This record gives sequence, C-alpha cells and structure tokens, in this order.
Amino acid sequence: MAVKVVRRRELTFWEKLYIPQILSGLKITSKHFFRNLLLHIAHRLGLLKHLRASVTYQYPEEPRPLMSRFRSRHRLTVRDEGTPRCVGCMLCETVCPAKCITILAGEHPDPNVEKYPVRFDIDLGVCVYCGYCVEVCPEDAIRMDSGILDVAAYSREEMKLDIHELMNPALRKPVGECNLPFPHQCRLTGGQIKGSWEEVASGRR
Amino acid sequence: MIDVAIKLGLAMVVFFGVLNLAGLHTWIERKQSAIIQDRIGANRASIFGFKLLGLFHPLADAVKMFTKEDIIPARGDKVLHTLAPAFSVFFALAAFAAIPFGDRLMLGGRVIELQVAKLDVALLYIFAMLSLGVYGVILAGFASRNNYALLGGLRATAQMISYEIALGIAIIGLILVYQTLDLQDLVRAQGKLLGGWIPLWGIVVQPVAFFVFVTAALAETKRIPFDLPEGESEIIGYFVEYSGMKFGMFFLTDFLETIMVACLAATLFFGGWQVPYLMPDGFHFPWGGSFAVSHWTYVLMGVASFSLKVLFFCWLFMQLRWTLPRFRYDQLMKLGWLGLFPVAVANVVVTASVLYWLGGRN
Amino acid sequence: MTAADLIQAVRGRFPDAVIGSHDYRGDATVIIHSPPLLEVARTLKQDPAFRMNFLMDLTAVDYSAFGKKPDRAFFASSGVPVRPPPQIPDPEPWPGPPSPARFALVYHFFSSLRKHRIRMEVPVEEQEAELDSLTSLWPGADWLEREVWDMFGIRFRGHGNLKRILMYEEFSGHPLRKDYPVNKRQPLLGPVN
Amino acid sequence: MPALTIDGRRIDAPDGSTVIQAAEQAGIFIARYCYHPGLSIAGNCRICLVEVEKNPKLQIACNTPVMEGMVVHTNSGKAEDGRRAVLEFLLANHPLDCPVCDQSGECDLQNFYMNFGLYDPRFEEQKVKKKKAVAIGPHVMLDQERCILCSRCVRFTDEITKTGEFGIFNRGDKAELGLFPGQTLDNAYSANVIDICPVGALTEMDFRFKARVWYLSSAPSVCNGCAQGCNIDVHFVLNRPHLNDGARIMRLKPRYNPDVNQWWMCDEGRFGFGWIDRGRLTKVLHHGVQSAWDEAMAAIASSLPQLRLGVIASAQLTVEELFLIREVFHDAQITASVPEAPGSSDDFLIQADKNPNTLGAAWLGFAQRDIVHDALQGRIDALWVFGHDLAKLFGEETLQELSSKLRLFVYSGTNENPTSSSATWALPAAAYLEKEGTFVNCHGRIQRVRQAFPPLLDSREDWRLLLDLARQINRPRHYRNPQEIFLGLAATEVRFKNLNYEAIGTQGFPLHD
Amino acid sequence: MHAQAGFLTSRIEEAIGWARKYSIFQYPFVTACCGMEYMATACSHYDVDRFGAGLPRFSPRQADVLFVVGTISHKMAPILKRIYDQMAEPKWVVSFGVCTCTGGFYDNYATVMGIDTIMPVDVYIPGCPPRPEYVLDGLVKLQAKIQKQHTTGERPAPEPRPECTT
Amino acid sequence: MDNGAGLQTREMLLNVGPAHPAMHGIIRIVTKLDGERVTDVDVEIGYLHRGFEKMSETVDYNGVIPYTDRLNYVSPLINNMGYCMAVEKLLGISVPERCHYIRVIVSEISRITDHLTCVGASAMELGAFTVFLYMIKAREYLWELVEMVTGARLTVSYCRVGGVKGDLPEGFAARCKFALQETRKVLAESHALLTRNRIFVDRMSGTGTISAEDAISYGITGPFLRATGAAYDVRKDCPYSVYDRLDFDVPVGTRGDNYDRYLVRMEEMEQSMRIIELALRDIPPGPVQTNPETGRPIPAAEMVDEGKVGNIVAIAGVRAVTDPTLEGSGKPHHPAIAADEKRVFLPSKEDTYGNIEGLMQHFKLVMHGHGIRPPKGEVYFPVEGANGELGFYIVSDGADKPYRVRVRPPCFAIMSALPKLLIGDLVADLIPTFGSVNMIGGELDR
Repeated sequence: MAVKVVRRRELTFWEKLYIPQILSGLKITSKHFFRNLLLHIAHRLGLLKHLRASVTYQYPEEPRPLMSRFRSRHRLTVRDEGTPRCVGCMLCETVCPAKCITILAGEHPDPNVEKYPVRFDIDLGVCVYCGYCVEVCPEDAIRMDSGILDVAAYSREEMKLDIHELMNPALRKPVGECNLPFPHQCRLTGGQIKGSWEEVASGRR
Repeated sequence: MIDVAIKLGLAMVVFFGVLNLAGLHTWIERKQSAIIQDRIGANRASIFGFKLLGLFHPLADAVKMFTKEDIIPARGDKVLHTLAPAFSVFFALAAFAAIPFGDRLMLGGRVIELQVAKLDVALLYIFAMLSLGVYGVILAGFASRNNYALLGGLRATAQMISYEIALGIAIIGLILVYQTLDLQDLVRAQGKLLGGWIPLWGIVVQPVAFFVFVTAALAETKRIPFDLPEGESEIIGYFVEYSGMKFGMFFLTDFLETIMVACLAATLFFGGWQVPYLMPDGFHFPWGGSFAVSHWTYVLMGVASFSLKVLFFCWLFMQLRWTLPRFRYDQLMKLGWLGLFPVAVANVVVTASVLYWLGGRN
Repeated sequence: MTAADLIQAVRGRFPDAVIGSHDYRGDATVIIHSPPLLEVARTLKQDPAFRMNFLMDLTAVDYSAFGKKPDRAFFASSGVPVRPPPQIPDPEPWPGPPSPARFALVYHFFSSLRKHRIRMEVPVEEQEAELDSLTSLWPGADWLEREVWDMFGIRFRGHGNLKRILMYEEFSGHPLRKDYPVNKRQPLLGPVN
Repeated sequence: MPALTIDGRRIDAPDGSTVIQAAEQAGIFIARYCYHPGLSIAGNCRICLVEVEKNPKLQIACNTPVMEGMVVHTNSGKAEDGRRAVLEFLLANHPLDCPVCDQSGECDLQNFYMNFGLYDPRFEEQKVKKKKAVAIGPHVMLDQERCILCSRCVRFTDEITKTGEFGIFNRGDKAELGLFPGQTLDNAYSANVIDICPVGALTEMDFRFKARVWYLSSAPSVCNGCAQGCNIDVHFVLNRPHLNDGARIMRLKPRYNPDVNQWWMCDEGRFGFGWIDRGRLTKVLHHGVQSAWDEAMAAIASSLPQLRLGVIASAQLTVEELFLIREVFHDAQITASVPEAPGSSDDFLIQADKNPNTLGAAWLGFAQRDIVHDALQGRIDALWVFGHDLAKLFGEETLQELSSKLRLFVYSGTNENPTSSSATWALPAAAYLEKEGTFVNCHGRIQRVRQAFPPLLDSREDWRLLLDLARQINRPRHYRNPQEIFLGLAATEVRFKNLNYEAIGTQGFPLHD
Repeated sequence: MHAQAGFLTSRIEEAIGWARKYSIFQYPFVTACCGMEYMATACSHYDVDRFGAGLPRFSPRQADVLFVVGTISHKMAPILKRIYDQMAEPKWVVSFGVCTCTGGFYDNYATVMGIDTIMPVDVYIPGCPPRPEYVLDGLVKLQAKIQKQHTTGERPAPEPRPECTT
Repeated sequence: MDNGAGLQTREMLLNVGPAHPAMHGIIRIVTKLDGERVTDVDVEIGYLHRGFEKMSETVDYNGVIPYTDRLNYVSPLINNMGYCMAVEKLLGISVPERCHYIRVIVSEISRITDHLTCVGASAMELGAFTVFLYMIKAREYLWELVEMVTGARLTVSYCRVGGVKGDLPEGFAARCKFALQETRKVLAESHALLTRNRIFVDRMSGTGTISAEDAISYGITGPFLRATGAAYDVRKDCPYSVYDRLDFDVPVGTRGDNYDRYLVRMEEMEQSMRIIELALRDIPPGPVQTNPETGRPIPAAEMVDEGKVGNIVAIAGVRAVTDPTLEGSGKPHHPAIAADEKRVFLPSKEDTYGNIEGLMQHFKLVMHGHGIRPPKGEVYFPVEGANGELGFYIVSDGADKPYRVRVRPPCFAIMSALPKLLIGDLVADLIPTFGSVNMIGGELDR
C-alpha cells in the first residue's frame, strides 16, 4: 500500500520574514492583473480577440455554451399536426420524485392514438431537474433540451407551466388565448398532482 | 480675506478630491479585484446609456445608502451609535489637511502652499487624527450592544494602539534624518540628491522604517491582512449593527484611511510631490542635461507626481489585499510587539548612531 | 478473518449473549441480547482477536412495519393474485428481521488494524427501549446515540447528554418510527398570511 | 385421490382435477391465460406448459388430468423455455400499447414477461393491424390488437351469463375476437369480462384513463347494492380528486368469495358507487344554512328529551349502528326502514332487496312501522331519518307537510336531497366505505365492511354521531369504535354470540336462524 | 407647478430606483446545496458583481436583498424570520432553489414548504439547484421589479419591526 | 473567574451561527470565551435536517438517487456510486467493467471538486479571497466535465442501480485533459499563494490538532483522519469497484492539525487526477467508442410512430436520435452502461420504442409496486467519500421501496469531535478548523 507522507518543511528564515512569500504572491496576482488588463485594453482596440481576458461569460448577452446532455427546462414534443406526442401514459408523473407533473388523460378521437393529455402541467417550483421523466418517457414526448434558462418568476403561479408553454418553449406567460387544435383544459396556472376533496369542495369543481 | 478664501478653496479641493478618490477607490477595488480574479466586475449601471466600465456603481451605492433605513438597535446607545461613524469620517478627513500635495504655487505675487493647513507639527497632527479615528470604531462596537461588534471594537483598539507605537517609532528615524516635523519641509528635504544621482527619498535613507511604516500603517487601515476588527467571516465587524449611510461612512472611512496611508507613504518615503531631478526651474539631470519648465508646469508636475505615487500605493495596498490571507489576532499582536516594535526601535537606534557618527565626523 | 470466522469467534466468546447470526452478502452479523451489550462491545474493541477500533455507525431500524406495507390495488384476472416476485432469486436468503421485537439497534464496527467489519444487532422492545451507552468506549457514540434517541426514541443508559440532535426540542414524536407520518409537520413558525 | 409430485412436493389431488388445480392447491402458481377456475377449460393459450416426467413433450397443466405417481416440474429449464417461447409467440402481434393501455400494471403479459420471460426481443416484422378502441357495450371497450384469443370472455358469456355475445372469427393471424353481428354486450354481468381478460383487450369505459392502475389503493369491502352482499375490493385514489371531478373511488372489483359471489359481481353494483363522491352532504345544515357539529348536537340533545321521537332507521346502516340506535333511542318509535318497491333480481347474484342489511335489522328486532303516518297524525313531534329520501318515497307534499308539523326533524345521511334541505338539522354521514361495520346478507352471512378512506370533509360515521348524542342526552355508552360496539352487541344478542371481527374475517361468517 | 413638482419627485424616485437596482448588497442565507451554485454565481465564470450585486454583507442591517439559498427546515425558520426582520428597509427577498420556492421534493416533517409561508418573497428562482444563469435571470428580474416599484410608486408598506430583534 | 493574575474576568458566551458567514452550512456553535480563548464549545446541528432517511422509505430504489445527490452536494457522484453499489450488493448483481471505470472517473472528479471547494472556502474565510475564486474557477472546468457526462452541474443523478445512465460522451478524454491541466495550474498558484506563506502557515499550523487515537475513537475517517497519520482509506483498505487496479498513493499527515489537512487535501487532488488519468487509460471500450454508428440512426419520434402502428420491420436495428435542439444532440442517444439484468435496469430506448418486450420491461420497472424489488435483506456498503467513509446501510423487505436507508455521514463523526478540536484554541482558530472539517450540511443533518 502506497502511503505518501505529505511534505511539511519548516519555514526558512526568509520565509518567516513574510516578505518573499508576499512578493511571490504579488507576482501571481500581478501577473493575472497585468495580463488581463492588457488583454482588456487590447480587446477594446480590437486586438488579440482569441485570448480571453476573463473567464466570465457575460450571461444575458453572451450565453455559456450548454452541454448537449444538459437538462434544462422541459418541453413537450409536438406532432406535425400540432398535437402533443404525449399519450398520457403518466410514467413521468409516476417516476417524478418531486411529484411536480400533473397529467389528466383523455380519449383521443383517433383510435390509433387512443389517449392524449387533456392537461399536462409541470410545476417548475417543485421540479428538481433529475431528468427521470425524460428517461422513462416511452414516446419521446418530454424532453429537457429546450435550453431555456429563464425560469425565475415573481410568484408561485408563474412557475407552473401548462401545456401551452410546454409545447411551445418560446411562449411566455401570460398566454393570451388558447389556440391548440385539440380539446384540453387550458388552465394557465398549471396544476399540481397532490390535491384533495377540500380543493374540489372549495369551488374548483 | 483672500487668504481665507484661498485656504477655503484649497480645503474644498482637497475635500472633494479625497472624497471622490475614495468613491473612485471603491470602483478601483472592485475592478482591480475582478481583473486579478479573471472576472469583469461591475459594468452594468448606466446613465443615459453610458456605462463607463461600471463607474456609476459607486454612485448607485452612495445614493442607495443615503435612502436606506437607519436602524439603531433597540438596546444600543442612540447618541453614541450615531456619533461613531461621524467620528470616524471626520477624523479621517481632517488628517488630509496636513498633507502637502504640491510645492508652493506663486499666484499673483502670493505664495500658496499646496497644503490646507501649514503646520509645523503636521506629522504629529496626522497621527493624532488617525488615532482619534479609532474612537469611532470603539464607539461603534460599544454602542451596538452586540457581542460581535464589541469584539470588533476591542480588537480594533488593541490593534491600533499596538501598531501606532511601531508607526510612530518608525517615523522617528525619518525625523532624525530630515530634522523636521513639517511635512512640506520634509518633502522638500527629499528633493536633494544623494551623490548627485539618487534622490534622497525616505525609502533610500530609511528602508527598514519604510517596511515597518507600511506594515503598521496597513494595520491602521484595518484592511486585509490586518482586517481583524471587521474580519467578515470571523466576527463580521464592529459595524455589524449599522445600516444605510452610517455603514456607508465606515465604509468610506476605510477607503479614506487607505488613501491617507498612501499619501503618507508617498510623502514620507517617496518624496511627496517631488519629481526626480526636477527643480523649481526645471530638470537638472545628473548626467548634465537640463530642461527648463515653467512655474505652472513645475507645480502641476509636482501635484501629478504626488497623485501618481498615491495611486500606486493605493494599487499596491489593493493588490496586497487580494493576495494575502488574514492574520490571527494574537499573531498580529505578536508581529506588532515582537516584530515591528523592536525593529522600529532598532532602526531608531541605528539611525541615531549613524547620524551621530556622521555628525561626529562632520 | 472471514465473516464466518468472525461470527464464530464472537459466538465462542459469548455463547449466551449471541442469539443469532448470519453473513448475508458477506456482512458478518451477530444478534445479541441487550444486557451484555457493553461487555461485548468492550471485547470487540479491546480483545486482540477483534481490535475493532472504529465504531463506524450506530443506528436503529423500526421493524414494526416489516412486510406489512399496505398493497397497491392489484387485480388478478384469474382470481389468483400474480404478484411480481422478488426480482432476482436469492440463493442464500436472509434469515429475516433479528427478532420479533419492534426495534433493532445496528452497530457497525470496523478494525483498521485487521481490516474486518462486523455488524452487531440488538433487538429492543418498545416498552423497555433502553440500552447501555457506548460513549465510555467510543466518544463518537455520543452523537450517534443522540440521533437514535431523536429519531427512534430509544434511550441510552449512562449517556450524560441525551437530548434531541437533529430535531428541535419542541418536536414531539420520533420521526423515523414507522408510525410517524412522513409529512406530519410541527412548525415552529406559523404562516404569515 | 391420486398422489403426484409437483416441483418435488407430494400432493394429493382430488380425482378429475388437473395439474394446474393440484399445483394451485399446493400454492404453486402456474402461469395461465385461458384457464380460469370459474370457467370451462379451453387449453388454447399454452402458457401453462409444464414438464411431466416420462412425457417427451411439454404438457399444458390446465388440461392434463392428474395421475397417480405423476412427476411434474414447473420450473425446469425445459418448461421455462417452452413458456418463454409461447410468450414470445403471443407477443409477436401485440401492439406497443402499454402507454395507452389501462391494463398495464395488472397485465399478465407484463407480469409473465418479467417473471420468467426476460428473453431478448427478436421480432422484427410487420405487426397485424386490427380494430382498436371499439365500444362493444355500455361498459366495455374492445381492442382486437391486444387480444391473445384466450377465449375466457367467450366462455364467460356462454357459460355464466348464457348470453353468448362473443365469438372468435377468422383464422391464423387474422383471428380476432368480436361480437356476433347485431349484438351488443349488454347483459347484467357484462363487466366481468373486463376482470377476466388477462390482457388489455377488454377495458372498462367508466374507468378508462381516469387513473393508472398503479396509482390505486385497495381496500376490501362488501357491496351495499343489494342483499346479496358481494365481496368487493374498492380501488381508490385520494390525492387526485381535484382532477377527476372529486372522484376518489375509481372502480369496484369483485373479490373472490366462494360462498357469496365467487369471482363475479353485477354491473349494477359495480358501477353504482357514484353517489359516494358526487352530491354529498358535506356540511352540517340547519334549515339549509351551514352550521357546525357542536351546535347541532347540543341543540338536538337539549330538545330531544321533551319530544316524542320517531326514528326511521335504515337497512343501509351497519349492524353496529342499528344496535346503537336501539340502545340510544330505546324510548322512541323506531322503524327498520321504509318499505320500498322491490328492484330487479335474477337467480344468480342480483337480489330484489336493495338494502345490504335487511336481515341484520330484522335480527336486531326492528319492526316495520308507519312512522311517517304517525308523524302526520301528530302522534310524534320529532323525527329522525337515517339516509332515506322521504320525498322519493312519499312525495314532496308529504315531506313539506312533515317538516311543517314536526318540531324537530333530523336527517342524517350521505347525500343532498329534498329531505336534507327541508330537515331542521341535516347531518352529513359517512358512506359505507368510510366506516367500519358489518352487514348481514340475505343468506344470513355476516360480513365486514372496512373503512377504505376517512369520511369526506365534515361528515361523520353514524355510530360516532350516535355515541356523541348518547353522551349528550346522558345515556353514555362506553364504546370507542365499531369493534367494541360489536362486542357489546355480541354479548347481548344471542345470534351474534361469541362472534368478533377476527372470526368474521375477510370472507364473512355464516349465521343461521 | 404641481405637475412639475410631481415630475421632479417621480424623477427622483426613478433615480433612487436606479441606484437601488444597481447597488444590491445581498445577505446570502446559505444553508444547503444551492450554496454551491450561489458560489459559482459569485465567482469568475458568472461574476454576479457585473450587476452591482457582488458585495455580500453578512450583517442583515446592511443588506438590501435576502437571498434564501437552500432548504429551510422548521428548526431554521425562526432564525430566517429573525434575519428578515432585522433587515433595513427597503428590502427584498429572493428565494433561491425549489426548496425555498415550494419545499421541493422534501415534502416531509422537517422542511418548510416554501419560505413564502413565513415571509413575502419577491423573486422565485426555481431549479435544484438553479444554474447560475437562472440566478442571473432572477437577479435581472429583481432589478426590473425594483425599478418598476419606483416608477409606479408601489412599494409594499414595511411591516412593523418586532422590537426584540437585536 | 480568576485568571491567576488576580484580575476578575468574566467568561463571554459567543454564539457562532447558525447564519454565520463562516458556517457555510448551518450549525450553531456556542463558544464560551475567556478573552479570545475558547474554553467550552457546544455544537448544535440539525438545521438542515431534511429527512433523507424518511424520504428514502417513500420512494423506489432509483428514486433515492436524487436524494443522495443532495447528501454531500459537493461530491454527489460519490454518493450516487455508494448508494448504487449498496443496492447492487443487496441485489447480488455486478455491473460491467466499463461502468466501474466510469463511476471511478466521475467520483474522482467529484472528489477534486469537493476538495477544491473545501480548501477554497477555508482560504476565503481566512481572507484569501483570490485563491477561493481561482479554485472555484477550476471547479467550473470540472463541473463542465460533470455536466458533459451527467447533464447537470451539481445534482447529477447519474448512477442507476445496475449501471450508469449514458456512456461517456465523445471528446470526454480531451476535455478531461484540459480540465485537469487547468486544475493543476490553479493548484500550483494556490501553492504559491498559500502553502509557504507564513501568515497562512501560522493560521493553520498547530491549530485544531487531534491525535490519531482520538480521531479513531470519534469514528473520524477520510482526509481528516489521514492528516493525523492513520492511513485508512476505504479505496485501499476495503477496495471496491476497480480501485485495486489503479495505482495511487494515500497521502497522510504527521501532526493532525489544520495545515496537515490542507496538505493532505491538496495532495489528494493530485492523486485523484492521477487516478482519473490511469482510469481513462485503462477503461475498456464502450458502445460509443467502439462504433458510434451502430445501426441506422432515425429520429426517435419517427421510431415511436412506426412502432405504434406495428411497423417493426421499418425500425429494426436502428438507433434512436433525439431532436437537434441543443447543440450536438442530433447524435444518437448515448446508451446506458449497465448490467445485463432486465429486472433492474431500464431497456435501451431502441427496445422501448421498438418492441413490446422492451416496452413491457420499461413499464414494469417504473410502475409503483413493481419496479426493482430486491430480496429481503440488509447490507452495509462503504465507499470513500470526499470526507471519509460514506456507508449506506439498506434494509429491504422485498418491496419496491427500501425499508430503511441509513447513510453513515462522514462529517457527522468529525463534527462530533469539534469541541475536542476547538477547546484551547483561540476563537479565530474556529474558522480554519471548521473550514478544514468541510462540514456539508446535507450530509451532516441529512
């Protein structure tokens, strides 16, 4: 078994005077300082663009490239005719550890499709981005590749996505009118899987 | 009457110059740290579409602090709590009065010393002001009725007292050499050339004192590596209970003190407004060349030289601040009493001996 | 020592204390009575044959709901329920919970000198849920025992400072007991509006 | 009794039984699709292949009679390979429907694939298209693609209901299940074909897409639809009622009880649970205005002693509650229930008496009295009605007259109706699935109903309300739950002597006169 | 005259809004996983200082925005509430990560199901933990909200501060 | 209190935390001070108790994995690995070699990020803010790798019972080389800024000292124990996965103080990088590396549609391709690297989309009450977490949900020894000592 005792030298006299180490520290920070300063100036002059002056991505203007596997906000894939590919099998709702997906399934007029989501809501305020829903979808209907990073909201309600926003990632609340080509419950506030009879009784029926 | 006006004018110039420099200093600090750390730093605040590399952020900070609610802790001492930051800022500002930032300016037959208050004992005055500044900190710590603030205040006191001594003793060597307490005279004395080549700056004749001075003075400013009274991650700071502009004043004091120390370092050890080989009538290079300049140019070059030196020290302190970790309290004390103090004393003794020896020979 | 040897060694040393043992999946496990717990632990720590210098883990299991989970609706079309069997057949099945007692304390010991591990289980009934504390042998047992008290309500004799550790003092009940509902909240702060 | 060995265990099987029955008797499960214990043996799915020693080929367990000294292996490699091959063959044309199929989660194709299938898929051909999602009756939806032609449904309609709607048409891979032309599957037991279908070919239209089966929780109970008292399992979901119009109960499924209903139940009972989640009385009402339990009980208890009380009990109540009514209102006029017109009936399961506990009420000594008449005559001035809608039974005018004449009119029931709105106090009661208790069916069998889920919102079980009332009118009864009430009842009533809930168990206990 | 005065005050209000927007001193109430992304947001690759929000103040008195970063348990809730009460007006609250937004998937006996049950929240940044981009978006939204509150003049009335919060 | 000099002094109670800047995590340390010297310490934890163990009993076996991510959220991949290996031990299955290597690589990356965070944060608390930023910068490069492999920066949920989700992507090795190179650069700079700097050495050296015997009696493991000189490392002493095939050193300290812990962590990062490089060299080829073009790629949507109408012949032997929404995701799905055990791991997407057997298997593994159903039993499985031995003790009652999951959190033991470490030091030493504990709230309080 290879055990390596970490080297622990006592400080030399010079090092004990603080100064050499301060100077070598200053050397490193100054190196960064002057290199970056010069590069910043050069960039202003339009030179040396291939060298980065800072590692910062100036986010809203200069997005950081996302990895292809990165799990960003969900979207529902859409068939050519504008209906969701989702058939409401509810596997994602089942597997979701955060219970943030709510699906209400209905009878599709085409017996070959049979079933479709009347409601499909995701509460982003609960979602933990584990990607299980994508993994278990047997229809390639839900994906987390929208690349949308703009999810902050002013209220809880705003974090709930309904089928409009999921099918059309570009869409943002408030959704003005519903123009989906299939009958569905258009609850712009989204839903939640956990409910109770109290909720029904309190006038939501 | 005109003298008074001129003095007032000078005072205003210094006052505004220093305050703006302090404001700018926050911007420099942010930008400099950003550049050291491969970042960009504040750059978003814009006025009418101009961003100017984020120069408006300090302005935003100031406006915001002025409009922020002022909280005095329920159990704190209201009067002292309010007095403390004012104390701090006042004394930090007052010290600048004695800093000469240029040679005398001849204007319409008047001789204007570019120094707000021409004092014979300017050095003592400055140290007095700096020492009084600590009362602000102590009061803040005391008035807040908060353990952390109290600890911060106590630490500040101890630290200030310890380092003031080293600071004072370090300067004594300088005083011995230049034989004056008047800063303007001290600067002028640094205009001489040693062997015709090397300017007789403080750093040349008193290198040890310089290191002691810079270290002790940094400790006075309570900045990393000596920021124990406000060590954020340890005890948050003596101003933990301050909000709004009162906190802003402490913040400002910090920067004022840094500038003060930079001014002192430049004045005492780097020839103040002196430009090497520049005499009132122009350059006289040791290799024989000479180059005449007008009086105005001479004075302005002096002011510029002083400003540059101050800025350099500001930069250096900043660079140090972003390079070093923080001391521990007892280590700091040890460094002060067992490191700097003996060295400073030794320096005085050696200087005195050398001077005596030199004097004896002369 | 292999798991079987370890078990044998413990059994040999404490023939009366050990009420069961197994080496399921290679984890040496002995189940002992609670009275001689401290003595067994001391032997495990100090005896040159064991030299268990680490008390790696100390926890408890509430076996009161073992195998009694309410089933999901499952309708069997043939009238005979076809339950999904355990996924993978187990050649050497586990002998089952250590005892009919409600709780079992589980100690994991490890010897960094001899590189062997042993698990010791001590069944405890709910009524007399009290055991000897191991803090005298391992100071690290202090917090672990506090956690067991907090989560399961099992007390330890001779522990000087047995108070809640993860939950707050105002909390009543012991959350890891199987009869504590997972989302029964006892908030310290009520909602603002 | 031939003795045979299955998987190394010696079993004595009755004469004429088959291997699958013998194995089942010993607790060994053999996969099956077409075999159903309640139906004749068809032997056409071939999934129950077992290896019988001294037999060169695998045998189907469902149609191989037991013989003395037979040695059967159900788990040998050969048997498993055979079953695997059969499964692969059955799946060849099975559509990729799990996402949309309501059966997934209780589908025997899925179960068997994971139990012993586990082979690597090889099928790479075109699948045969057939008709999907055809409504073949009021309750049943047919999907021909998913059908594996086990013919259980055909045999069910032929043998049990004797209506014979189903047939299998065409041959080979074109073979498909269908109804005979011009027929619809519309008999009183039609939904049983959904239960016996091992795959998702026949699905329930009411339940369709309301929930996935793996969301459902289950509780055993007894149907309250008629005096037969079929054993059922209640399948319910409690956290999605806001999505399903308040529905908690998703479906009822028959529970096997050889002495009552075997594997079957009627459609009327199966789909007759809507009232439990719809139109419920959820709040205490005082003259139609929302009130609270405390007020109601206090008001009733304070006025009761001065009044002549009539009680209309109900055979929908459990034995325990009827017993409490008898105890608490011992000085009142009590009737067991109001006579109702007999409903439909047949000679199989459906009884004309639509109350589950008529016999229980009779055994507790409840007689029939015309209390409504008494009330109209002014012989009583307080009336307590349990569950009955008087408007439906006597007409609106009578109800109006009653409510104007009575000084106290209490209605305790589950649903809103004219009686509840005209009563002085309407008390929301728990439905039978929300409480514990026992029913005695028409054959004298006492059976337990269990609390599947807690009472809805403000409603309370009748026994709880009766105990509360008893305390308030100074006739306290020291019972805490139905089990204790039942023990009290068993101590006083000779018919229930020495009986308790454990003895009744899941399958009931036959009591005789 | 009046109109002019109104114009002036609204200009001043706007300027104050501008200043507050670009000078956000945060109090990072960091408890859990989200703290890692909070660090990442503050550090070189994202540099929250660009928005003028780079100066974390660990004293609630000096902070403008309370960043609640990470799960809040019932044990922690009173402390959080006290910190909030100690902050000087004007103050804003950002809930960072799903645990603070709604409780996330820790729906159990220990956790508070969203800090908005114990204090008002201005911006919710969901995500578990939110990627720094989410956070910067949230910050921009907060800035927009601050500006909007000043242009429209709607600032929620400050709650009375409990006296015992020293 | 009389301090000997005849002066009457009073002890001061200083309450550090729970919302204290240095308590990055949340913990309350009530210190009793004599001047600035700590005379007594009471540590209160539990402010981040989130009920991990209770939640694990309510979800299925794979559902626990997102919760394990959030235990030690600085090195989630090690937690993933430990939990999955524990369940695999319970199930009695093994995973492919390549899976082992992938797990080792990602967990070592996690270890480096953990140490970077720990060292960086404690440097920051000592005022060396720049070092912290440099280290976080390096961590970003490593997180890019993690994101590339797992799809998330921090809460990865990458391992599954029986394998890992998704092979290493193309270009991983090159990217990894770059990230390690950047990390090495940062480490060199940090060494220059800190290691021989007297201010730093004075702060770290001789503070928070603990002896090996004490450490062991508290159950302390990991770098903290190794700094005392006891060379216990689960990777060496109870080798799991393929650690016994990879050559690396176990750094140990001599004095058990903060400085030793700093050095040990710095050295462990070097060793981890070595392990990663060795593992990348030795890793057996996988589906992506051998032949990225296995099968004709067709869009997943088309595959689903064909499958739905039974047109299996059209989609036999193809590879499903996702929509090219994000850059690069027009490529075939990366297959999971998993044990060939249908009762544990989801089938490949091609099987799910393309044939009924795969679809049924897929459903059976997801549905409540079906899922992964290990036999009844109990196992304990330790791995070397970034803070020490991270053990998972799992009891199964044969259902699809764990009956009990217990995690042995390494920093729980260290935290319980905190009074021992602090008493006698100055209050300012609390900061580096606490920093070197690397307390992770999620792991400590669970």
